[in-house]
Amino acid sequence: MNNQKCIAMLLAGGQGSRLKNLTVNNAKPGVMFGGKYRIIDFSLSNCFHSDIFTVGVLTQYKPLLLNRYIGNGSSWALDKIDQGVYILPPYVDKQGGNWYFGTADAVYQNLAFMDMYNPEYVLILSGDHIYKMDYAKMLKYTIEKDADLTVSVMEVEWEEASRFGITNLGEDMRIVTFDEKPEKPKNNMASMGIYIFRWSILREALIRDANDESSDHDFGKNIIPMLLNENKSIFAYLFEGYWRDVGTIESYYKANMDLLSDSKEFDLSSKEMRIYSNNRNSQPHYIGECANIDNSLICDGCLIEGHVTHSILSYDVTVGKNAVIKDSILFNKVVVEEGAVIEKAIIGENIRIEKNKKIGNENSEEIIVIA
Amino acid sequence: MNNQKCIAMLLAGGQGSRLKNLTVNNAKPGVMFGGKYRIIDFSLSNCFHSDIFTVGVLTQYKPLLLNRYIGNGSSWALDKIDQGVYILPPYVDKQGGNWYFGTADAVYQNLAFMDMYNPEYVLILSGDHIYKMDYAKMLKYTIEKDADLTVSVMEVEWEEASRFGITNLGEDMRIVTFDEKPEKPKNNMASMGIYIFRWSILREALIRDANDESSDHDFGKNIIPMLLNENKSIFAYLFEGYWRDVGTIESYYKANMDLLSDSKEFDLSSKEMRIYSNNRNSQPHYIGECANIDNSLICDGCLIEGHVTHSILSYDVTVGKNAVIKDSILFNKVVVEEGAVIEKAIIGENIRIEKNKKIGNENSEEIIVIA
Amino acid sequence: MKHLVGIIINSPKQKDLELMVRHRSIHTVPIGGKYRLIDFSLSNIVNSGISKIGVIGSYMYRSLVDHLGSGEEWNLSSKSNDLAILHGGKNIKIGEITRINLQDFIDNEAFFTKVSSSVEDVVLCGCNIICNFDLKEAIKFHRENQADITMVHKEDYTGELSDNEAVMEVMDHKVTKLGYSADRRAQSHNVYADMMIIKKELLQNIIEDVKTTGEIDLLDVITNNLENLNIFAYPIEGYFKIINSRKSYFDCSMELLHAEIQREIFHGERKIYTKTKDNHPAIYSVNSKIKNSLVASGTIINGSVENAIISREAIIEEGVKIKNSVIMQNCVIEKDTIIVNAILDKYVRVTSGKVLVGTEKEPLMIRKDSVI
Amino acid sequence: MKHLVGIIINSPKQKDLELMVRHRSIHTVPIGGKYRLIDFSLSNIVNSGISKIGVIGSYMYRSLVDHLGSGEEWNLSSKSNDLAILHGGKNIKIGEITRINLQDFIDNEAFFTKVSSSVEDVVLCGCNIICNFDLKEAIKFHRENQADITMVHKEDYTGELSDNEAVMEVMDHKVTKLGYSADRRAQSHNVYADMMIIKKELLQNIIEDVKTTGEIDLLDVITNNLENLNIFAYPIEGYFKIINSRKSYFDCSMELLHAEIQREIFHGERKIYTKTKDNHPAIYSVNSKIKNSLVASGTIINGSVENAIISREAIIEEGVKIKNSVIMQNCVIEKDTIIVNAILDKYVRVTSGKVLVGTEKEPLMIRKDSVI
Repeated sequence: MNNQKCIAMLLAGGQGSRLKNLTVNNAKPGVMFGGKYRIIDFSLSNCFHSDIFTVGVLTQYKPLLLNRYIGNGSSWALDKIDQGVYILPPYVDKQGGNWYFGTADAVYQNLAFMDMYNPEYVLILSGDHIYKMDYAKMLKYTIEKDADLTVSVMEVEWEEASRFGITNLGEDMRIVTFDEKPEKPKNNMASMGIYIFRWSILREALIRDANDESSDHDFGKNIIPMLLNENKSIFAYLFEGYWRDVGTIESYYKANMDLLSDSKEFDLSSKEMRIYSNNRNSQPHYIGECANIDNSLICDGCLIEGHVTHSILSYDVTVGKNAVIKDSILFNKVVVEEGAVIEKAIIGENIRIEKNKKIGNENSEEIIVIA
Repeated sequence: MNNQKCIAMLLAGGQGSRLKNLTVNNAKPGVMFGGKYRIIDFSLSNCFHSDIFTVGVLTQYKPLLLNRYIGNGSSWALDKIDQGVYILPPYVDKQGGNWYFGTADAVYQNLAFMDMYNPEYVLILSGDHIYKMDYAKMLKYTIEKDADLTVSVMEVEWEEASRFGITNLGEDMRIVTFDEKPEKPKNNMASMGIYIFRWSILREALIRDANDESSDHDFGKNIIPMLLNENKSIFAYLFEGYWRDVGTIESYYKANMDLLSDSKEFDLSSKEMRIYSNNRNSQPHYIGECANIDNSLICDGCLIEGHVTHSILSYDVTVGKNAVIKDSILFNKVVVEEGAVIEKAIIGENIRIEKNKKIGNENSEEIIVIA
Repeated sequence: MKHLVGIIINSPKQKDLELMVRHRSIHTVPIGGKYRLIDFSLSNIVNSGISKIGVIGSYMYRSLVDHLGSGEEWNLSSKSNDLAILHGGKNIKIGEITRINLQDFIDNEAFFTKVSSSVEDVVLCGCNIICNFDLKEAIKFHRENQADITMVHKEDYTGELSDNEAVMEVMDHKVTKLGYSADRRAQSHNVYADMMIIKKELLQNIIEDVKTTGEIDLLDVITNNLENLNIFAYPIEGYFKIINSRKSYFDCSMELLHAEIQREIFHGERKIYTKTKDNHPAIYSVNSKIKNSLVASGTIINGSVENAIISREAIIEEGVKIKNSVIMQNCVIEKDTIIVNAILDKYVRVTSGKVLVGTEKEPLMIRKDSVI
Repeated sequence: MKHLVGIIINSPKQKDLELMVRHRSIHTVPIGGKYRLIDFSLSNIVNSGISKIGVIGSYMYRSLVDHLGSGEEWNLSSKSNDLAILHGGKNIKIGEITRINLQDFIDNEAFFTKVSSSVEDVVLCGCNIICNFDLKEAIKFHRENQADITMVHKEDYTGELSDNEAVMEVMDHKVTKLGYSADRRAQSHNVYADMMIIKKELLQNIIEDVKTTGEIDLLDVITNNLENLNIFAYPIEGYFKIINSRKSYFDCSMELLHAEIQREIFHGERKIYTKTKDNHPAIYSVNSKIKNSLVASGTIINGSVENAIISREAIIEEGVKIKNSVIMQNCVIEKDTIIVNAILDKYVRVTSGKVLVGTEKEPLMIRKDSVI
């Protein structure tokens, strides 16, 4: 188990309060996405496909369900001997324990875990991104550049740039400066919050940062600027492809609806880097005599006798006769009784929508969330 | 997963400071025992053999190694769908987190876990006991008695009785009074710290206890006396057989040596209720030309060229030529170089004992612990 | 349910399923969109609480081993060796039909020795029966009656009976007559439902006797000893089907689309388990039209589908019309195709514009991997 | 090691191992106290980084399926279908020895279709060879030389050669001659080590050709095409043994007790994996005397043991003397027995006071389950 090339630390921490009541009983990475998936499936599947078999999941909020969902990681084929997925909640000692203070603090508090593996490189991931990425390519790039740190970047729309950490590049993709959420971005090369650190550099930087009381203990705000100041060898790795942060209801809803768009920005049916999941053992879904379905994703176990259009139905959803589901996302085991109408809404697990009830409005700006 | 008959909550919490440096990097239930086993193997194997497939392991001290060891519980065949073994460290919320205050507090802090299963009965276990016990029989007894609580008891030596919780029984094994560590015990029926509660009773009692600021939040000191006061239906269940609490170095050492005694007080080779373990994939041990072994337990992967007598060697131990191991316990991967002598000692994982070094003395009272 | 072991036997070759069993053992014939035939018997046994199970395979065991794995998907633990795959299906005499082949038990003696110490009764199930049956009740019945053998039967069975199905007569819950459906004297629609509970010791004695009697078919042994033994009959009330021919396969598939049967088999308390796959949810395009169908994950539906079973990862392109058909896993139905009353085995590709129409009595059957 | 698939072939029946292979396929013959023969090839393949592996079984597949499970013990994941057990061993012509049976590849076409898309090379290993071999280096060699086939060979092999072992001549790292050891013209001790790396496309073409040429043995195809193809030889330097007879089995067992071979096989960087069991540690009583032996877990040793392999759960009672012998799993050696130069298969019970003495050249072999 010692001297593994690269292990991953997945930041799954935040309460995800911007995801409103979807995270009442569940940590953000455990929220359903695209029907059968949960947000964390995407990062864990990427890890498997990139031959990174050791993943520490740094979580603090409501770890119980996430814990059960992840199990021993076998769902993502990450159940190798002395490797696998480990849930790492904040550590409580005799003096009590603390919520992780920031992204860097979360990783710092788990130094012991990383020491146990003593890898050459540590990959830092975020648990609320939807994308397919071969980290092995980024690792190869890091090794070729002999970099202390590689930051995965992508071009974003100029008007969006100030929401991100922006990297200013020198020749050969070397990062010269890094501006965390700059008001006036100098370019549109945004950090995706995905880093590969040389472990020796990361370890030392985390310890120094932890002792700095003025620090916010954040990778973007503190660690990267600190290392840049010290002239460490830091490169940008250009990612091209679909990537979304789904930290808000709007971005979450939009990324789900992307799966239904004609342009297939993110094509679930592609066999390449298939997304693995902790699958339920449900029967094929059943479409009744009077049902109508178009432009939708439907999971196993559903029983549909009504009308479903431009919507996503997770496992074991029931839609009664003459019920209408439009522009909506229904989580596991939602029951929509006869004649109910749901438009532009997200309905959480196990919710029952009563007969003839009307929820949401397709023309509204607002996305209704019921959980 | 709902409405399971009985789930177990295993108190694995204590730092086990009385086990000295054996627990520096490992929680007490994770300490090796009897060569290949770890202390927690005994309780988890009992659970499997008793058809109790859901076990919450309440741990707070150094959960990392224990976590890796337990994995998804498949080593004890506890990896059923919606069931299994779950590590439950103290919960940290925005206000920070707390070390479990006492046995009852530890269980109280995990009400949400038990609510998720909503069982009829909850079995409370301790993680530092060495024994084989069919909890299914105790559960059957509990149901037959229609008891709110059943306490497993056994006869102990009178002079030992004041170290235990002592139950005073009325007719029909009903517990009339309960004295936690009484100076002058009225009898020698000692509680083993193994309880089966009716879940509804336990739930309500834990909540009341948590709100009682004067309480030590301990099952023996607080919960049982409280329920007795309220005239709940509480019975003793008589256990006969080998049972040891291995909470101190002396009791831990003695219980190990019991495995080597002629009288076979605890017979590892019995096929009944076999003790399961997270097995290592090591080769058979190799005994060299000049080796000498008697009255010992030797695990896979050892390479022995010296003399081993009345000792226990865990996985992958190396004993060099002319080295002598006597009355000792060697953990995984200990290396004893040529000519070294170890007597009446416990040597922790990965320790190297250098050439011709002498450790311990067979005639000494003291047990040397090196870790 | 300790004290019980479940055995899924290797059914004799069903010649009328020929195309479907050419490349696989009958256990793993796909059905219902994502299942294999064996899933039903295996789930019924697991749901009764039995957790020691042996499955007798044939010489074509790759797909069986692949499908079952260590049994985790059926909640069987590999650590406690809950599931064993046994070899079988050899030593069958040419021309003879052996309904329950005792040679398979003899060949796997090691397995039986290992599990039998604490076992009182053995449950024997066929591998090609579709039902969601409460075996626990039948076991209770067996024990209350202190039966030597309890045979589960379906009265007034309306499905097809191949020559080697067993039929019986029952009086006062006891089996009074037993024979093959091919036998003229045994005109009956009271069919043996290919599930029985038998006392372990009795089964052991029968196996021991094979060496002297040479009688290798357990059903023949039972028939010959109807009067000596205490043989009870336990009726199955719900849906039940034996899959022994193309017709019965097709009928069963269509019956699974009946709302009531659908509900009984799939939405009751007892679940039918199968191997899960990492497929995406079914994708319905803007042009899809669908009714009264079962659709599995990984499918893409652009066309119109009625009374059909669309299995995992099948792709139905635009303009396609499918009616009364079974489309198995990984089929690709290209544009503007018409398919009616047909069974398409796995990986069939129907190129655009084709028309495949069978009849209800004789559905078309297209062999695995065909390109049409 | 993506782009590679490993296949463990089903070796032709080794008639001289007869007693040991009567009830099991050769893959699962026990060796070294806790291993099965197949563990060595499987571990070598896994240790090279290959994680797509097919194992071709025989018609007696129960013990093989039981032993391998889903491959977790070899660090193979069931989710990503790392390990497949393939059916094989049928269609062998009577009297003919087929060294590497291409029919087994044809019968498992579905497996090869599934895995082959991204595969460049196929590694073929026998199931009855004992070595701890760095296959990674051989693969590197194969690719650097852009070989069509790289055959691993052992020069100056001192072990027994049965008639159907292949021997070769090598010049400048290329195979110049290939033949069976039975063939007089091919007097050589440069033996093919039953491991080769072959380009996937070449193997596919050869399989395709079987239908027209009828040539079913891959080794014969290679022999016939030595000049057309780019066939390299890669020597194995360390310990290597083919287990093809009672004698070679016994010799190998004794060799595993040599400190150096012991170290090379078991204490190096590359581990040999096997199925783990929940046995207690070996229990040595006050009366035990032991030297130069391999002892597995679950054993109880009360007697004296020298130069022996004592396998899992064997019980050696008081007063027993064992020398130069292999005691397999679950044997019970009762009081005051003497055993020298013997191989006792699983579950043998030797009742008290018996004396069993073979010779080094012809060790005694006692059949599974015997009571003596």
